[in-house]
Amino acid sequence: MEYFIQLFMSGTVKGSIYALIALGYAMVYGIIQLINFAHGEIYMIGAFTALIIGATMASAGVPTGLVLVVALISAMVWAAAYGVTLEKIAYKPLRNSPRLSALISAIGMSIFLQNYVLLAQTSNFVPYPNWVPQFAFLEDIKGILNSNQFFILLTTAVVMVLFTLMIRYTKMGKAMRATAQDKAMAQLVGINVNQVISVTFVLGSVTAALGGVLICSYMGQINYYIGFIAGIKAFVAAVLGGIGSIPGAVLGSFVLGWTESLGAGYLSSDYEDAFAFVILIIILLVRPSGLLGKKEIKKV
Amino acid sequence: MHNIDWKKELKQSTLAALWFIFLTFPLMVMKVAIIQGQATITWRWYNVPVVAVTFFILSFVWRYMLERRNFTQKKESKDILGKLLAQPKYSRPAIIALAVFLLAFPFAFSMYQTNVMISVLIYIILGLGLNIVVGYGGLLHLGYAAFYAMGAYSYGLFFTYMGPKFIEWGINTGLMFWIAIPAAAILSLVFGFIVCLPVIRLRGDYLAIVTLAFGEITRMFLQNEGQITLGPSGVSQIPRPWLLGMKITPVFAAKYVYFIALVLVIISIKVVKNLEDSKIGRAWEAMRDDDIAAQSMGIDLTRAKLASFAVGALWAGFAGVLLAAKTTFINPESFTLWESIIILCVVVLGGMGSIPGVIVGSVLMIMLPEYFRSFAEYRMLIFGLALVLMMIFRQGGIIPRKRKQHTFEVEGEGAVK
Amino acid sequence: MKKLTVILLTIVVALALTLTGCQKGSKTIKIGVGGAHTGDLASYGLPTVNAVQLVAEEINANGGIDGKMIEVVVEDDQCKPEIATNTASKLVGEGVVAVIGHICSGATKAALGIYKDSDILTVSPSATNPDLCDGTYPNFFRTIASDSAQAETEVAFMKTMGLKKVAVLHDKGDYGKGFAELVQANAPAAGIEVVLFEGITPGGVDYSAIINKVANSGAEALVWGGYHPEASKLVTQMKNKGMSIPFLSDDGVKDQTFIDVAGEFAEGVYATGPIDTSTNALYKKAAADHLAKYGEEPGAFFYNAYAAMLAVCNAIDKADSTEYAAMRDALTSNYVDTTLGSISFDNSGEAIGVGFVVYQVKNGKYVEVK
Amino acid sequence: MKPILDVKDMSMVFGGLRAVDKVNIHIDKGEIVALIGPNGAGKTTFFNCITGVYTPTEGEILISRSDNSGDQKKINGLKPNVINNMGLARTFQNIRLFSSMTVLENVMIGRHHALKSSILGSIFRVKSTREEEERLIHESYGILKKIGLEKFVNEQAQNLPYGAQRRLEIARAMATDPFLLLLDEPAAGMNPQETRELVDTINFIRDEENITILLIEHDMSLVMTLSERIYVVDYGQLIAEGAPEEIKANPDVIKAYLGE
Repeated sequence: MEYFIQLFMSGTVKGSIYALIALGYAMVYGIIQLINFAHGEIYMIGAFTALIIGATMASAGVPTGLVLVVALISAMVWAAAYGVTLEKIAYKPLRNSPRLSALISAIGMSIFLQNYVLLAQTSNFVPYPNWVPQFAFLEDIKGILNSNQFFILLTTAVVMVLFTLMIRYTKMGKAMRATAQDKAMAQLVGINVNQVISVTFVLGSVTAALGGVLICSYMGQINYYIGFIAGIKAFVAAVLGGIGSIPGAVLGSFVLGWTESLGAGYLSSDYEDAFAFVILIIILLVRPSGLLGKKEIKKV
Repeated sequence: MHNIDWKKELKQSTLAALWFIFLTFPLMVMKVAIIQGQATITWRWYNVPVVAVTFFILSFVWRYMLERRNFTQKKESKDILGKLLAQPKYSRPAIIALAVFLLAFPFAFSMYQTNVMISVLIYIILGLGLNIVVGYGGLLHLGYAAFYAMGAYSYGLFFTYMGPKFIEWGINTGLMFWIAIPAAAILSLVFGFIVCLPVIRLRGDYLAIVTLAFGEITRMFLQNEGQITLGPSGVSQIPRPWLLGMKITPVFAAKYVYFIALVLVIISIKVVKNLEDSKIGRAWEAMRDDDIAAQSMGIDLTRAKLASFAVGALWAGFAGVLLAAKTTFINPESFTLWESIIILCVVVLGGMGSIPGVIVGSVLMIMLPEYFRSFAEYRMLIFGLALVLMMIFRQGGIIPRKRKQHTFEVEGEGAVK
Repeated sequence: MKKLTVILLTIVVALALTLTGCQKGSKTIKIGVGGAHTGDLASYGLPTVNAVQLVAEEINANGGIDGKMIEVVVEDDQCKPEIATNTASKLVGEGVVAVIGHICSGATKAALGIYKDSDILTVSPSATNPDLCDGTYPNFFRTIASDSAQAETEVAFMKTMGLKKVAVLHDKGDYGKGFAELVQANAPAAGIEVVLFEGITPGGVDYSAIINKVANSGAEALVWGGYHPEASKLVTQMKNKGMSIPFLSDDGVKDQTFIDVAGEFAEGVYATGPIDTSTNALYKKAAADHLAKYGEEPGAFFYNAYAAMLAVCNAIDKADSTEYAAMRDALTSNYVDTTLGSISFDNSGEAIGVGFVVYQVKNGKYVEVK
Repeated sequence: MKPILDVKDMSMVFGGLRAVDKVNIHIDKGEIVALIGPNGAGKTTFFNCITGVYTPTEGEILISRSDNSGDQKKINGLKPNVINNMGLARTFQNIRLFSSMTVLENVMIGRHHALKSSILGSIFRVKSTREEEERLIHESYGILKKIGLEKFVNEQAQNLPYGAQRRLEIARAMATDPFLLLLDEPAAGMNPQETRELVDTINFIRDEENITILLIEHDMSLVMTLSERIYVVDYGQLIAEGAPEEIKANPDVIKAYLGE
């Protein structure tokens, strides 16, 4: 039983990690129906920025707590800036083009950003400082849940709640929902669609950066390539939940996390990713629009 | 395009330059290094003016290009070369020159050049195959490398398990290549059919992710089931194709495989062209244009999709066997998601649905990285950027699709063109 | 269009003439270097280039081999098998008599398909896969011990530690899984039970599930087959979970970068690595030359590559020929002083005089365990 | 005598919305029947149910190619292509031509079902396939000629004038050899001249080609001159049925059109 709880918790943590990245995918897809392949790179750039700013401050003797806060904020600021610039350059000129063109553009950006960081920084793995405070009350159960994992869970929960509130109650949230449903209509009723899209990219990038910093702190290392695999997994999670749906992305992430952890724990980690993909295929066969995705009605 | 407001343009470019200085500051100006386990930062202030000037200029170019794109989009592009080549007076010598060039290639150039050319030919076959799925069928396929692997492993494993028997029976193992070519094609076709069967009702991006999943599962199987597939260490010593029982040296093998690949490419082009002009080709075209209308006109979408998946997979089977024969070694690392993406890029970059496009796409994707090794570090950076720019400024690809259209001449008998 | 045709034909003819004209009668001895020189594995391949060039410069400065200068031809394979065949054919086309490389076992196998049939001597500084020396490639030699020697060293060491049950994880790659399987195969003979044997996916965001599984398996130690990035993730997560069983690994982890990245969590980690020859005079000279020329410490496999190049040049010198058979003969029948000590090669291609020992991280440095 | 199309108590529910509510309609061989009603009354949804784009939630749809009672077939939930092969063809309210194809090719797509050649035959382009293709082109040209579109034969479909595009949809539908043709607002966007030509075309199709016609239309003068019977729907329900004169005088219909 304790083993099950351990696996379940590790699945939950993994799910939270995926959720932080998957949110951005789901939001962007919801608004402009684009698989933002470069989203994983935004996550990586956010984490790198935090490392650089944090290392600068730490070597100047700034206290750790302050380093964490400033590093996190700068990660989010720059990730958001990259997200918005990415949209302006690579996606906006393609808004009325076939979907495949935008997807290839996204793949191109993903390759570009990876190599940009590789050239501007380094191809080696770089140690990542653990900025997360260590909680004393978790000391006894750290085999099940340690401070980093706890912090990731907490952050994901807070982000989820904030997002739900934002989408449901703020003016921007309503504008986002309207744009997701019908872009032309939203424009007609006076919604600034360009602005909504920018905000979507900002929010997606900010959560990705947050995820990047926390996950790198947890794993203790970073390199230019970390975004690719994490991005693919988060993308799978978003599709699993019903791409475009924010609660769906969260649910999909947890389903993915649990499947991988329990599959690795009870069966074999050789096929850890395969379990994730098999679950994906089964769910899509039963529900072709994902767990919480809306069934589309063909318009004739 | 007239009346450039210089003041406004200058302001915009300045703003762009400032924005990019801010954007690239942490990554371009600061550099993290680990010395004695301690992260330290080196400052590279000299990058600031570089970034500023670069983006100040690029901003101009960008806006000019975007405007030009919007301006010229409506007009038909002046395809002078295409028009010239359409006339038999010019097309015949061009075709003869090309044929001479292709036939003379392995004799005129070194083994290395020939091997690179074989890679190009393999990618042309892959591109033509994926083009059936993506270009004609309009189905986004992100797991094509799985079928490529299927082809390569059919030959590789056939050799692993049956090779000793062949030696025992005194039969040249090189003959296995000629058995593997049709066998792998059929296996890939069947595999494509089976994979496609359950997922056919998924649409768009859902289909993409499921094909991606199938591709990855296939690779994991190859990696993990070492007892069957020889695992990550791969299959080595795969025999070169048989030719009248001769002992084949690498130099000769390169020429030989080149010609096999060339023949396969020519057959592929011919077959794909025939398919395009046929009943099933028109059904694909209709399905891509408007699936509901196509279905209402009596086209069975399930069958059309199945056909495009299965026929597409078949070419991957051929390509796989060629790869195995060329490298004599295969392992799962050659069939990753990246491989699928590269093949997709060949198709989209060259021009979706366009056969000459796929050819040019393969040549560029394989030859440029191979010959531009001196730019090795910037190669992938430029490649990524090129994909983005191509999509924005030349959406149809390098050679956009130009389908042969059925027309009807009323004069006389009504000759079919 | 007519112009275009003419241009095309001219190019063909011109290329044909230049390419057939320049092959014969070269006065130099060409030695090829193949390996990963770009991409994410470049850090494993570039030191070999430096080593070969240093040796070549020194020999050329002393008048070459029997008056013939050495010319180094460098080609990149990015560690990818399909590119490695192109690389190999380019080197063969250039007329090299021997190749130092390649770096990765997979790429090496693909390239050997061409070298073997072209009778070109190949000496790898780093390809450790046991299959390479099983007799299928008589032209293949290496200056690094094979993974089987490494696994034997590891298992023997585990026996002296008194371990009874171990968990073995690997990265599903050629190198990592190969090593892990050899450990698994050797363990029973040493009275050690492998209670868990599984692969993990490199690049994952969380390994806590598999660590729980290791903890639950009752293993007294964790053996890792693979490279250092995953190793440092594993030790970090283990220690954060309060697990303190020993962590043993291979020479993919015996790298200063591992200690840099894993930091305090690296303390106590065991890893096998080539015998330390840093007191050897040639070793010191090579290190000093590298520092003088490139301004930094040499990277991975530098000394192995240096030794490989010395061995090849010595073989050419002894054989007085660049014929394959004579060179091979000279290589297997003579001892040569190298950065790795005095070495020779047996008939299967393994170097005699190289081997593995176990190191442990102590105070941020790998120290040999005596 | 059995009707060739018999719709019994058919309903289509989207979420909570009953777009079509227990509708009963029957059509006899050789009729021209119109289905009218205000915007959003559920007419196109009705078409979509019959042609298989949607699967109706309740009710039955029966068709029979001849008026023998023996070969009535239920077509609920069949795929559009199957229904099309059984002899029902349609046009679309918002023209759905294959815009990148020529006019001729659009009609060739309609003949898809009549082609026998296999994939292998196509790949190797055997003689029978080539002959079939040749025949196909001639047949398709023949259909265009009947509808009076032969002068556009080699044009790109999207470059045609609006009225011609609508007629091309009809030609394409006719190419599938239907016994019942469903026209969704065939006169929408046409000028009076084009509309007059359309009336002739529809009558020609019925009289010369023996194809029964069910049409949705807003142009009342067209409906009144063409159709023999009219069904009126409002809010998904059938509110009236009868000859044009009866419908004109029906108070429910007037109320539905003019509002309360």
